[in-house]
Amino acid sequence: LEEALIFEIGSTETTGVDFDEAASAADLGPLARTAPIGLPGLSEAETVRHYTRLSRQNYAIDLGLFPLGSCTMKHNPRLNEKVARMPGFADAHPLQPQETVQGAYAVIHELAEWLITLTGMHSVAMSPKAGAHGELCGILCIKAALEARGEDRRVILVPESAHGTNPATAAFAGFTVEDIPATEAGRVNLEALKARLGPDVAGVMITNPNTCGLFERDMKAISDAVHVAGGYVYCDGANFNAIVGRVRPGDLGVDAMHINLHKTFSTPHGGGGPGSGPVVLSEALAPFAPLPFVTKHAEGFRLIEEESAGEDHPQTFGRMTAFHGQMGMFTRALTYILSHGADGLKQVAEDAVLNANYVLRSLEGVLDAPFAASGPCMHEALFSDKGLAEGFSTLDIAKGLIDEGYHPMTVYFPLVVHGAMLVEPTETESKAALDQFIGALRSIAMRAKNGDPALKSAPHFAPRARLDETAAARKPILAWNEPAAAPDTPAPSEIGGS
Amino acid sequence: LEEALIFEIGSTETTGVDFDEAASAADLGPLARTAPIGLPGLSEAETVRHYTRLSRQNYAIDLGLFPLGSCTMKHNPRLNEKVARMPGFADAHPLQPQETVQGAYAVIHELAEWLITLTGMHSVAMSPKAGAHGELCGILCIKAALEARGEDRRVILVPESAHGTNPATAAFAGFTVEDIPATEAGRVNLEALKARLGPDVAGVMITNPNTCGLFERDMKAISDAVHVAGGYVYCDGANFNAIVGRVRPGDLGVDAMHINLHKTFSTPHGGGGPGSGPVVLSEALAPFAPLPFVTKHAEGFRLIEEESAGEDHPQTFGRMTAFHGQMGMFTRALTYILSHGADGLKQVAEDAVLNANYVLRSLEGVLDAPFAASGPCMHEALFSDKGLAEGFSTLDIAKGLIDEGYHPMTVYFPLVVHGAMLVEPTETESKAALDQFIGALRSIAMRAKNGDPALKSAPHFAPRARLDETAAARKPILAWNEPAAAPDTPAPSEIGGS
Amino acid sequence: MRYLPLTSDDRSAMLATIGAASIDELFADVPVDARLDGPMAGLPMHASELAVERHMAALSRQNRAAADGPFFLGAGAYRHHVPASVDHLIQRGEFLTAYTPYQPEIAQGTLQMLFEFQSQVARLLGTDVANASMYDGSTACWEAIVMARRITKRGKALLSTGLHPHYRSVARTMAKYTGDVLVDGDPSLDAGTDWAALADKIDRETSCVVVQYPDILGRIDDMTALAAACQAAGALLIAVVTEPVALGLIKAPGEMGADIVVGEGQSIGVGLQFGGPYVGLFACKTKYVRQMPGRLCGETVDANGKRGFVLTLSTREQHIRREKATSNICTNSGLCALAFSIHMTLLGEAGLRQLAAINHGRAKQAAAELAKIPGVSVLNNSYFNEFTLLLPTEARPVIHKLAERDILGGVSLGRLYPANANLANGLVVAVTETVTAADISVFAAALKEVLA
Amino acid sequence: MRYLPLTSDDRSAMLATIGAASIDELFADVPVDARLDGPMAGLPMHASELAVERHMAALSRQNRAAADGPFFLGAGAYRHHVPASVDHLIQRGEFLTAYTPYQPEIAQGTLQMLFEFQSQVARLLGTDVANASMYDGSTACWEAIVMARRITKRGKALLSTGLHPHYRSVARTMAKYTGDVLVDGDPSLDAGTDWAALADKIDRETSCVVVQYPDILGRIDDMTALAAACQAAGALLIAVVTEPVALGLIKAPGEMGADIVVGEGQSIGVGLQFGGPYVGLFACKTKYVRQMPGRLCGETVDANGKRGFVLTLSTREQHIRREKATSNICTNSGLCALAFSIHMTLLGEAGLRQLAAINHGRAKQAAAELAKIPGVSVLNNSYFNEFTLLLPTEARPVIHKLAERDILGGVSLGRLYPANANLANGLVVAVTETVTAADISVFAAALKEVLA
Repeated sequence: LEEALIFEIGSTETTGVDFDEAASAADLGPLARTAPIGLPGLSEAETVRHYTRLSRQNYAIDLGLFPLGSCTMKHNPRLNEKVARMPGFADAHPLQPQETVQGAYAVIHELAEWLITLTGMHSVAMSPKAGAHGELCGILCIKAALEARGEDRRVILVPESAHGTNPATAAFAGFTVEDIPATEAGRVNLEALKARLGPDVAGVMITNPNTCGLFERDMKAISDAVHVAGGYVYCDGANFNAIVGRVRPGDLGVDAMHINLHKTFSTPHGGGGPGSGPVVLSEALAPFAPLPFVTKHAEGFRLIEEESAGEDHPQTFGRMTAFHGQMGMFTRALTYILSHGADGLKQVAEDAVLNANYVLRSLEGVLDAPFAASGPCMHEALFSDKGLAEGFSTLDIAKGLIDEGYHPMTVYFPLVVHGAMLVEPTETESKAALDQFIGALRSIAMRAKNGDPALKSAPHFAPRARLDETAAARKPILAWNEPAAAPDTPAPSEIGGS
Repeated sequence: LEEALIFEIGSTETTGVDFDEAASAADLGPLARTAPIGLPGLSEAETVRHYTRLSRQNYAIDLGLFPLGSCTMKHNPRLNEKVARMPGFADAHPLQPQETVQGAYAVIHELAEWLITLTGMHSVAMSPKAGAHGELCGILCIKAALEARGEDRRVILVPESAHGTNPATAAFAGFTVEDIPATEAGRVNLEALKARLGPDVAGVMITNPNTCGLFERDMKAISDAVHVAGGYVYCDGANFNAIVGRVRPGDLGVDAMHINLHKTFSTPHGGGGPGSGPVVLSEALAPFAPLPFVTKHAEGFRLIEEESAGEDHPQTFGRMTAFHGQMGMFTRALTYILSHGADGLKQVAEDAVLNANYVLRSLEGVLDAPFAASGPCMHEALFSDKGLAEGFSTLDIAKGLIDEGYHPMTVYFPLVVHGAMLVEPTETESKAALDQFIGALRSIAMRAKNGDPALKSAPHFAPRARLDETAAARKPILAWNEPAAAPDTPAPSEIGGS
Repeated sequence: MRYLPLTSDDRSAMLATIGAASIDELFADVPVDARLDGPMAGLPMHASELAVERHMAALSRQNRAAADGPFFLGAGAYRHHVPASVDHLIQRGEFLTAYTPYQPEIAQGTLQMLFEFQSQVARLLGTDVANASMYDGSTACWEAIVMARRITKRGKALLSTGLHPHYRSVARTMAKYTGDVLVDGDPSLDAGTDWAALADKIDRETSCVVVQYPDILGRIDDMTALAAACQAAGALLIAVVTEPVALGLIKAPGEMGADIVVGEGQSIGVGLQFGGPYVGLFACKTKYVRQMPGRLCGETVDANGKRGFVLTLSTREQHIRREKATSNICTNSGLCALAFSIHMTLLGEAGLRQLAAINHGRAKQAAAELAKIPGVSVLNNSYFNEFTLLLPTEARPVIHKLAERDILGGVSLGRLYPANANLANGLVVAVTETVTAADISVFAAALKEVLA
Repeated sequence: MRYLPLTSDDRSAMLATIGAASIDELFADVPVDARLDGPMAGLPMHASELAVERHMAALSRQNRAAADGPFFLGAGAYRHHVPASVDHLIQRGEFLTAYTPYQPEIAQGTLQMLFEFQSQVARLLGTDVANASMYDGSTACWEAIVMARRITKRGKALLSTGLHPHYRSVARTMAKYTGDVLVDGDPSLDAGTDWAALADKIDRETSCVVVQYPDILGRIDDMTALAAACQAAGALLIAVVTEPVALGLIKAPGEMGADIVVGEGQSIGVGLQFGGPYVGLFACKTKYVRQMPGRLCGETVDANGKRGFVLTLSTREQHIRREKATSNICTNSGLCALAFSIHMTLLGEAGLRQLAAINHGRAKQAAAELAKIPGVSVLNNSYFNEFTLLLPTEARPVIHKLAERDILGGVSLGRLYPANANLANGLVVAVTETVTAADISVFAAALKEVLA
């Protein structure tokens, strides 16, 4: 299971692409590229083989349950892929004349309407390219709203259990970040939050359902308190999949929330991206939403960009990306939404929550579940490393799961729990698949409790054993370089020289 | 690496397909199906996972060199797949009005023209569904031609080295099959053939290049002799890939030859099919070609089928299949042919032959190569089991190759060589890939010569160890059946009753 | 060239290893005057992917795709919606680019799939066993007739007039050469099948009776009595199913006593594809399995006792038996069988039943609407998703007039039976779940206009 | 519902295990008045794959796809032919449906690919190292400006007027909140770049100079002198490449001394996709690597000493550093990076050079033909595959008139700079290998007509 690098098997003379003509001579003078670039080529057959083989070293949702908590690895329908490749979507240019891309605008608008309705919000900014980009969008809206009000509030409150992106986003936009502690029950401490509110507080960033997999019961009270204090409520919507169709964040006083289309709405993760993070906005923040966006009129759809923004949308904080956002994800998400409909989306939330609670209750006897007593969880079940044998950790359980044929759950997150294991099965797993997973996790947990030494060196059946991440970071090798001639095959000149 | 059967994981109540409406009540009376059918269903997510996992238990050309002799496992370009799925091809009905499918007829006609030109023949029957079906087509043309001449010739001569389909085909069409021996050099014995010719001989079926990987030097002489004796020459064109663009079978006196589009022209094998076997015909046999076929006229293309055959093509022997043949393979093959062009196809033959000779010469020192002395081979290199240690066979070498990460070569075929190993690398393998394969095969050959006992139980690193084929044939289990209740979980009633 | 990895340097080095001065030396066995020098004259040279794709796309656009407008063609090939996941999965390189599973240790993916396919087909057709697929329905039908001869040692086959005329043509072609006697004919425009009359014709020479279900005119009937008549006479009943979706709603031929059931599996998973590749279904009673043509996959165990699958009973096949083989077939329609099996797995029994019910309901709706047109009537007294309309005029020109309006309105009996004037006014109309209510209205309105 | 495997029986059994009487009990933490009972009102219910596909196909057909006719748009997004094998490979479930490679033992496919991608990008851009990709070119550009501030501890960025106006907008948006000072402006209609003027503006407050290459008007220039001026002043030179194919023919920014090179990788492997998802390229000198935003993949060994790859230097990232992270980014554009890397591997250096040469040649041909039209001239004194035409009239209405003739004739400067009347007659025309000679003739003839 070793696959050489393209730099080791390819050659700069080989190509897997044909052209119908010879290149004509260029007249670019000194700008002409003369030095070798060093890009290896392969024939098509070799290319297909290289990447096919590489792909087989990956685990993926297509191969089995992928219970990464807070990452929502649900099934990615193949219809989504087919639709995204329709020529009117895949082969259209973002700057085509508006009359030639009405269908694309219709997709953006139709998806926007769904997102607004499902969240009970006033409007939506579609262009953010990922969840973290969406957070930035929401925070910039808040900043713009404060500026419009002429207020200089510099503090954003962030609960301990927040995603790491939340404080990073706030800091990036120039805010000071302050933590709010969690209660014993794994939720935001409402009293502590209220106590901190004041004229310097721009708002809060809160994740709901939170990263402990719990619904913030006091969400509405939090929102009300923040609003009374003159702040805004940003909700991290990464976990919207737990409540879609059952709860509207707009009813809970949220001012801005990003939606990860690749989580709730099944667009593929692709080994780390692309994501897509539209942000729904309250009426208070809507005037500040970024350009461009699509509006519907009797004669068709219209794109609002710099030219017309002056009259239509004068308070916009500006553009966040070059074009319209992740169109390819919009087509997929809309396809998914239309497939499920209002009834199906509700079922999605219910089954996701049901599956998570089933895992929680099936395993709480063998793994410590710190918040199990505080009631049902939402879409993910949280466990800790309490009770493992001396010297055994969450990491060992994770690596042991690999040998059972599973991708591990999220580990060491959220930080509020020691040695956290966060399991999110999603709604697309069957009961049979869950039972098998529960059995596997139970067996590994028992081995970790009984101190089975073999577990310490897991995985044994993966393409690689545990990798040395420390060495990688200490002296980073980030690009391939021609290896120096190996000592056992010295070049003749070297022999002569030494 | 075990994947349960759909019957073990699915349920007749589950479905992975939605419909927009409830089924209306049917009024089919006693014909209505009432009893359960027993077809398990899976959700889409489970379905994708089941088949994705299953697929990973296969070896394929996308994963590595696949040197099955006479099967021509070359790279299958992905452009072919894309083109075959264009809606005008994939979503058109074979009985659409002719004016609505001119593009489809154009594909059939354009491919037909290429095949005629490349083979130097008079015409081509496009509808045969596979190589063996093509053989039948050719033999039926011969039979029809003989009938038209009023002659009752009942013998078809088939050299020993022929594909097994050749005698099966002749017998199926009512001919008596007689073998012709091979020379020491692995070719047809011209004198023996000539001696057998006579007024009872309908023709010969000959494979060229033959199954020993050798070109039949005397092909023209054979054809001439058969023609003089009043017979016809059928050439098995499975190995046309060795000579495409370099030699035209029409120049060698061939009357009929099928072309395996999945061999020479890169359409995918798909785990055993579908194939496609157009048959090129000499002027003598062309009048008997089957319906339907496409002709070109000033106003467009026309389909000749039963209606107009009376005047246009009165001597046809009839229809071989319901519709036009393997349209999906025509689009792929034409795409491949246009991609290569006349220059590329010639290069295909040359590289295929070069690769095979490279394998032959690189391994003749370690494996017995019975015909190596008689000169270069064509597209495949033949070895025998001579010289292996006592108790070691060709099969052990094949299974050993699996552990080296390769699909074995063709084994025990052709029958003229003991313990034959027929290696066909094809033109789409790089020199580096060949060198690696040669190294692996050399190492296994040495182990078989030295009697390494571990080789006898290979493969050790495959999804399965050697399978018991005898047991499978003795008491065939050809369909899944509900297992009887296991003895340790008896149904309550059984307990009561016993 | 993009599919050829050898560089000029590689070629030179390899020739040196071989000990040949030039490529041409490797072709020394080819007589000099048959050896071509340069690229063949008069043919285009290699082309870029872009150029080839453009050329083929232009040809594709010269076809009217079924999805481009109202579409009512059937007669042996049916348009059903195929889920996107089917095409995704069959394109996995491990399925697409594998060969026949000759080395079962590294082909369990294909083999298990075939075992599942065989099991699904046997259940769907109501038989004991099925093979790993044939070229298509028409060749499967002909192979069944030959198989019946092998079993019964008789040479006369009675073909229902309701058998697809192209299937009949294929059988006739083959019979000419195998020596079978076929008794057949064109259908008459009756509301019901010819099966009762067929039962009367069975005699001691009869190897088999071949009926289609639903038949070419869309008619369906109970074959229990016919099966009994066959059995009494020692003949086999062969049932042909060209629309397997029907079997979600109506009884399977095997349930009613058919000995061999063959079919065209294209409806499930494969798509129209202008006629091919399709997937022939072939199933029979267990007792006939060793006379069956084609590949079979069977369950076994490996050296470690693990369940596994292999190709089996290959002693029937050409590569072992040569001229004594049950047929000359040496491929199946593996990839199409995979598509069939995946689609069937997605449907499951519940989905198949619902799909069938929707097809039937939609067809009833269309029949009712079309029968309202003055002069137009529905022939059938029963049907699944396809029925025969009788028009007041010849159907062939009507079809072309409808095509001008971008409606593909069915298959005329005039095209299927060009020599039979009695049938010229018949139009076979298929209505699947892909047909909308709007399509039906548009069709009815246009037909009314054309006939006015 | 087809994506939901739980049956009603499963749900009941699972609730029993959990000890809940109903699903609603699991939502007990949601305040009752925020809990919705039935499906949300006013929204459609679930739909079949067939119905959804039909709906989306209808919307797709309301767009004029680039392949439908002559097409000359660029300005930051370029239409190139993407080999079919690229799309095949990125759809392999193991790539498509994997997550961020947090568990490297079972993610070597993604990780090795990212390492190869980083290596390819670094070589192409002429730099030492590259990251594992960003959202797109515009956000990469802004991140580079922020990175320059981190490195130089200065807050003033000079933007070339040749920088894509949308990139400028993004930078302005972000600068409003980070507090950076941007010096920018609209381009003037000069034949050459504004780089010399830019060099004069560098001062001790300057964190970076940002230039685009080729720039928004298609102009190319040598940046060696500018790089030297930056270095002398302790500022960084950031080069932005929106058309990486150009680098097959012209010198890489890194070669000419750029400190950070960012770009839009969409041209290679990704396609137009109406603007996204695209793939941001981000590369720099080794010494700045710990100030780089985004993911990085590095080589290491496993416990058995085998080479392997991991995400590395994550101490720069948000999940470790929270508010002290180099950026808030926590995805890359993995699948697009894969497409880029596959396409680049297929091309190889030889193919890329040829592709670039063909683009340039085709553009020269188009420029020559278009410049023959009375009143039309080409602004640029040098260009790669895109140049600016000066029309005798406003370009925006011309574009619409051409669209009526089914020609997409470029991007008007009027659309890019609506507030700047000086630029209204400018038309940016891109010509790639997908443009045929016939396309050019048709375009030239139509433009002549429209201007007449």
